[in-house]
Amino acid sequence: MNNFMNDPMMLRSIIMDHYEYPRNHELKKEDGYLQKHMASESCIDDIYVQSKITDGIIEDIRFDGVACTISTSSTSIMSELLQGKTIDEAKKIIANYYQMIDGKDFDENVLQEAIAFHNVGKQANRIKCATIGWKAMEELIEESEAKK
Amino acid sequence: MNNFMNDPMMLRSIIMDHYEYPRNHELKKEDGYLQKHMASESCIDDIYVQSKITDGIIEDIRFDGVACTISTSSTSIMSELLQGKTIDEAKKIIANYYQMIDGKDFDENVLQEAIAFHNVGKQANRIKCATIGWKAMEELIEESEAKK
Amino acid sequence: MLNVENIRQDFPMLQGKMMQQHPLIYLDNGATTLKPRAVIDAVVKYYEEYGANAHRGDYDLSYFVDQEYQQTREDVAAFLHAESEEIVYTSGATAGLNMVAYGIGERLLQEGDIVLSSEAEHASCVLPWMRVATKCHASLAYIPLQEDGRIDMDMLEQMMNERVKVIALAHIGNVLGYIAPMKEICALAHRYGAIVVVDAAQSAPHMPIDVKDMDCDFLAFSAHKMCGPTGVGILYGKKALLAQMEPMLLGGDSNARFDVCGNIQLKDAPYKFESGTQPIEGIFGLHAAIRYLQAIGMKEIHRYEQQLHAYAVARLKQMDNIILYNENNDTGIITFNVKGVFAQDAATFFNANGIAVRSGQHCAKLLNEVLQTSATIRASLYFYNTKEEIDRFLAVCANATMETCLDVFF
Amino acid sequence: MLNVENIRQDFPMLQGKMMQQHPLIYLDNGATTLKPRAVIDAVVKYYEEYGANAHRGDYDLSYFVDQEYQQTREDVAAFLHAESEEIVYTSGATAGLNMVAYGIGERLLQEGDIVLSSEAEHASCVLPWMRVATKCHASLAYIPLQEDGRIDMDMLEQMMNERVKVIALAHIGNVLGYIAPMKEICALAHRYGAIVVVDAAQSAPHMPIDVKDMDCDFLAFSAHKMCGPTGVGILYGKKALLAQMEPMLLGGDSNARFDVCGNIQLKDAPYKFESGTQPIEGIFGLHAAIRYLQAIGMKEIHRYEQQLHAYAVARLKQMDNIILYNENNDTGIITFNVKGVFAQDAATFFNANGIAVRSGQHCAKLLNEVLQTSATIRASLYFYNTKEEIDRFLAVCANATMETCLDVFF
Ligand SMILES: Cc1ncc(COP(=O)(O)O)c(C=O)c1O
Ligand SMILES: Cc1ncc(COP(=O)(O)O)c(C=O)c1O
Repeated sequence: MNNFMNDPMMLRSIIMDHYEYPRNHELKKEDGYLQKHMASESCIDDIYVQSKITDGIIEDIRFDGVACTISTSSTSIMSELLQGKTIDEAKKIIANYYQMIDGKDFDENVLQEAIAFHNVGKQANRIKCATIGWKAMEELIEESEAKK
Repeated sequence: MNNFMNDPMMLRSIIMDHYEYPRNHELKKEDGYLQKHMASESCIDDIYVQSKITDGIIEDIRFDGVACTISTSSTSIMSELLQGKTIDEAKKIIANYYQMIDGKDFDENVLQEAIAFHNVGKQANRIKCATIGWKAMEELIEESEAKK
Repeated sequence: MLNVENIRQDFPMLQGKMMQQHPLIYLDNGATTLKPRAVIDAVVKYYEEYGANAHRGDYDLSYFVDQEYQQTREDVAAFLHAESEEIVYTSGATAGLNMVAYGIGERLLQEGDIVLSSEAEHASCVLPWMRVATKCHASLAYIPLQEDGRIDMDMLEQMMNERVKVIALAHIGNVLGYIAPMKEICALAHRYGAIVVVDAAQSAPHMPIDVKDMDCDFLAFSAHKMCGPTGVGILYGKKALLAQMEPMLLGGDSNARFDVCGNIQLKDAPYKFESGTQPIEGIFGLHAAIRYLQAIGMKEIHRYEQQLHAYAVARLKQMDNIILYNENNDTGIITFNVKGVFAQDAATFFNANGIAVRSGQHCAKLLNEVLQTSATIRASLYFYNTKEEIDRFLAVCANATMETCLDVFF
Repeated sequence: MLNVENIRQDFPMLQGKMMQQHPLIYLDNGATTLKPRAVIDAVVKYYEEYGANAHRGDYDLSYFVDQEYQQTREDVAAFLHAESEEIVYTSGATAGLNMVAYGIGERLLQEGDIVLSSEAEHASCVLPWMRVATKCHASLAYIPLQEDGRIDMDMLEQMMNERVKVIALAHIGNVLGYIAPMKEICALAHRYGAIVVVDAAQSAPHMPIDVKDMDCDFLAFSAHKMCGPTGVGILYGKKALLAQMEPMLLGGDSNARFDVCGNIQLKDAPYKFESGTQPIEGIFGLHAAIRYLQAIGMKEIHRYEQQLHAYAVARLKQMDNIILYNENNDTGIITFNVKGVFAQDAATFFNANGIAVRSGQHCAKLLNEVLQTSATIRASLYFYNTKEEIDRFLAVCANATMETCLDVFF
């Protein structure tokens, strides 16, 4: 396990940075974006995630909405991490992220900043926040595949 | 306690007699009868009780409906017992009947055949059957008093 | 094979409980069932170890409740061979059946349309449709019963046409205990575009249910008739129908958001039907009940009850003082009268002998027009009843007369 | 005076239960409450000693259940200063409030009529009226709130006119915890011929209620917020109104009889509203809960909670990192935020310290337009909370920052 995974200060600053300056935090009105609204299961988090996927490549990911620190930052990190990846690469990263969240073995290298959430399971009720954006993206990928 | 109260054969034959040959078992259509329908609380017993009360005298009591042995016979006995009585006499008899049913002291003499039910409380769930006609009559008396 | 002696150890009510100075013989399982230790423990566990409300919990206890809540839904789905989004928690069979009539009745029924039911139905199955049919100027028609009280399938076929939009029937009737051929009924209904609403209050506790195979559209039952708590039940509905259905209750938790303009955005099914705090310990208890029944095996339960029933019926038929109404039924429901004795009086005689049976019209009030009697006695079996209990019951039956029935009052 | 140490002995959840390696401090009483031994025992007693269904029982067990059933109704009536025929068993506050909107809304509302509510209401109080108002082409209007979030009584007076047919309001709001001046509101409403439907989910558990003195027309609450089981609640309604009201559920036990022509003869209130098997052990538990609360005294409970609340608020006001939304309220509800920290994140920090609080919009989603925040944290007290628990809660508040709130994730 890499050092910085055990450095709370470091992990905290990653999360705060993404919470205060969320990346890709503006929805697009252009054509070609699939969109997912994630709100129904939780009383607070209410986010929209968009993605433009062309020829198996994730060209763009966007999100917006009212959300807690954990869901905002985890979605922001996801949006950076998966951007430009192929669908297959993205699926692998998503699978690794879920493995990590579930406390199972995972490949740190593909997750990069997302390892900030490796201990989110300590607060089990927040797992849904750490995965809401990822779930949305997973569904968007499925949708894009179904379209073909 | 009078002997025949402890003679099951005797008591049983009173009840069977009133069940098989219920007295006053026909409703009247004439004017002057108050009527009460007792059905709402029980799934089975569904009886109508009528009474003609003039100048404080219970001139007639009638009943009809679908009912079990206990409610039929107790209502039949009541209809005989209270017929011709003044309201005050009737109230005293009714009060005595309830005392008996509740296992309290009562005056056997005023109850006559109605003492057949003195042990109905052994089958507590049947108390309502043994009192349904009496309750109806009590309400009819109240109604007649309210009218004045 | 079912080991009844072991099973009985699980039920506190079967540990020497007396009624009227006799060992209790509980034969009112159609009304409600006794609870095994595992169910009681699950309820108590909620009180003593969780305590919190479900949904949106921001702390561990509440999260655990949420997890159990969801796991139960999945296990109920598996029990019925359904998907978990098709499983709605209700307060019981009556609520579930009303929810369907309320939520989809007005959308399905137009003037002149028809709802089919039967005269053997429980009030909770037929009355909600009676109301919504009247409201929509549709009509409620009754599928005739055969002489023995079963649904007449030929008549049903003749009654089917495009105006029939709904068939609402019990899978097992609570008075006579016949199993309706639901798979056939569903296939027939679907050919005409009608939906089938199954009242499974008496079947889910007693036999395996496979909603996919049956292909019913809705199916409702109560936990308390299957060893679970009162105040909780399940409504199964096909996904596409649940999506169209309007919730009967609105309130906390069922809506994603609403605004001052009156726009209400409901959550997806099943959540949109679960407004307000749910019966949490009830759901814990239901979960334990389903696990308990599955460990025994629904097929085994069904088979055992049929055996016990056949044993009882063979002997009852030989008794001159007993009128038996449903000797050929397929389940553990025995409906009878003592000749010349009003049903309620006979029931009291059983009570005086420690036996719990029910008299009355069993809420299927219409049925009496078929049975030609204003009331019957029902003894309804469950897997924890024994042959010895049946023997005792039979002895009391044999002994029942007007005289013995009255003697209990002196 | 209330002996909290003794009281705590009655609650299994308060016997050393830990959360996240800290002793549990349960401050989510607005969501649901912990259960005392007496309530748990009452539920278990039903399972172990009665077991039967209520109503029409033809045997002793069922009769005992009936008796307890009726006695509970009488004791609930006494608790509210009502008559027992005015007490309807429900599955909870949400069901009770929906039953009223369903059962009497369509009879009361005509095109152009008005229902008044407020933006501080729980979804269960306002959504049922939103729906029925739309259906009847009536409108739902919101009584403005004062700056602190209380109902503006002057505005209410101005809004009253003959078109106002219903006022639906919480007696105590679940977000800000103000007590609405219900007696005044009822008097005002009645002057214009409107009825008042009181959501007492947060008041019945915490203060004495006298429906006769208040003169409300309907009042609903849940048992689980007052130490009782989930899945059961009470609807009080004035006799004359219950008589007019149509039941939301139809089914077994609520009807006296019905026939093939579609005529349904319902029983009188309260029975006509109690279709199907009721939450029996829930009713047993509710009975025990009401006895338990009455033994302590509702006045004492209310006074004690106010003291605890005043103690907490005085200290919270001095904390720079805390935004307090309702410092002047009258009950044990403390609504706040940690500056710069999203409510849900702060709630997790409390969880990590063993403290159960709730974040969110508390289902009063409209209110956020008044509070100007999308979410808040709510700590809600009950009589079993102690000053020491409040001290610990205050220490955690003082320590809450963005950094500490995030550190619980590593
Ligand atoms: C003010 C208020 N009304 C209604 C309710 C709904 O109560 P229940 O969820 O028990 O139906 C609640 C509880 O969440 C509440 O706080
Ligand atoms: C066939 C049938 N349907 C519906 C019901 C109603 O169930 P519950 O009373 O649990 O709502 C019953 C139980 O009495 C039943 O036997």
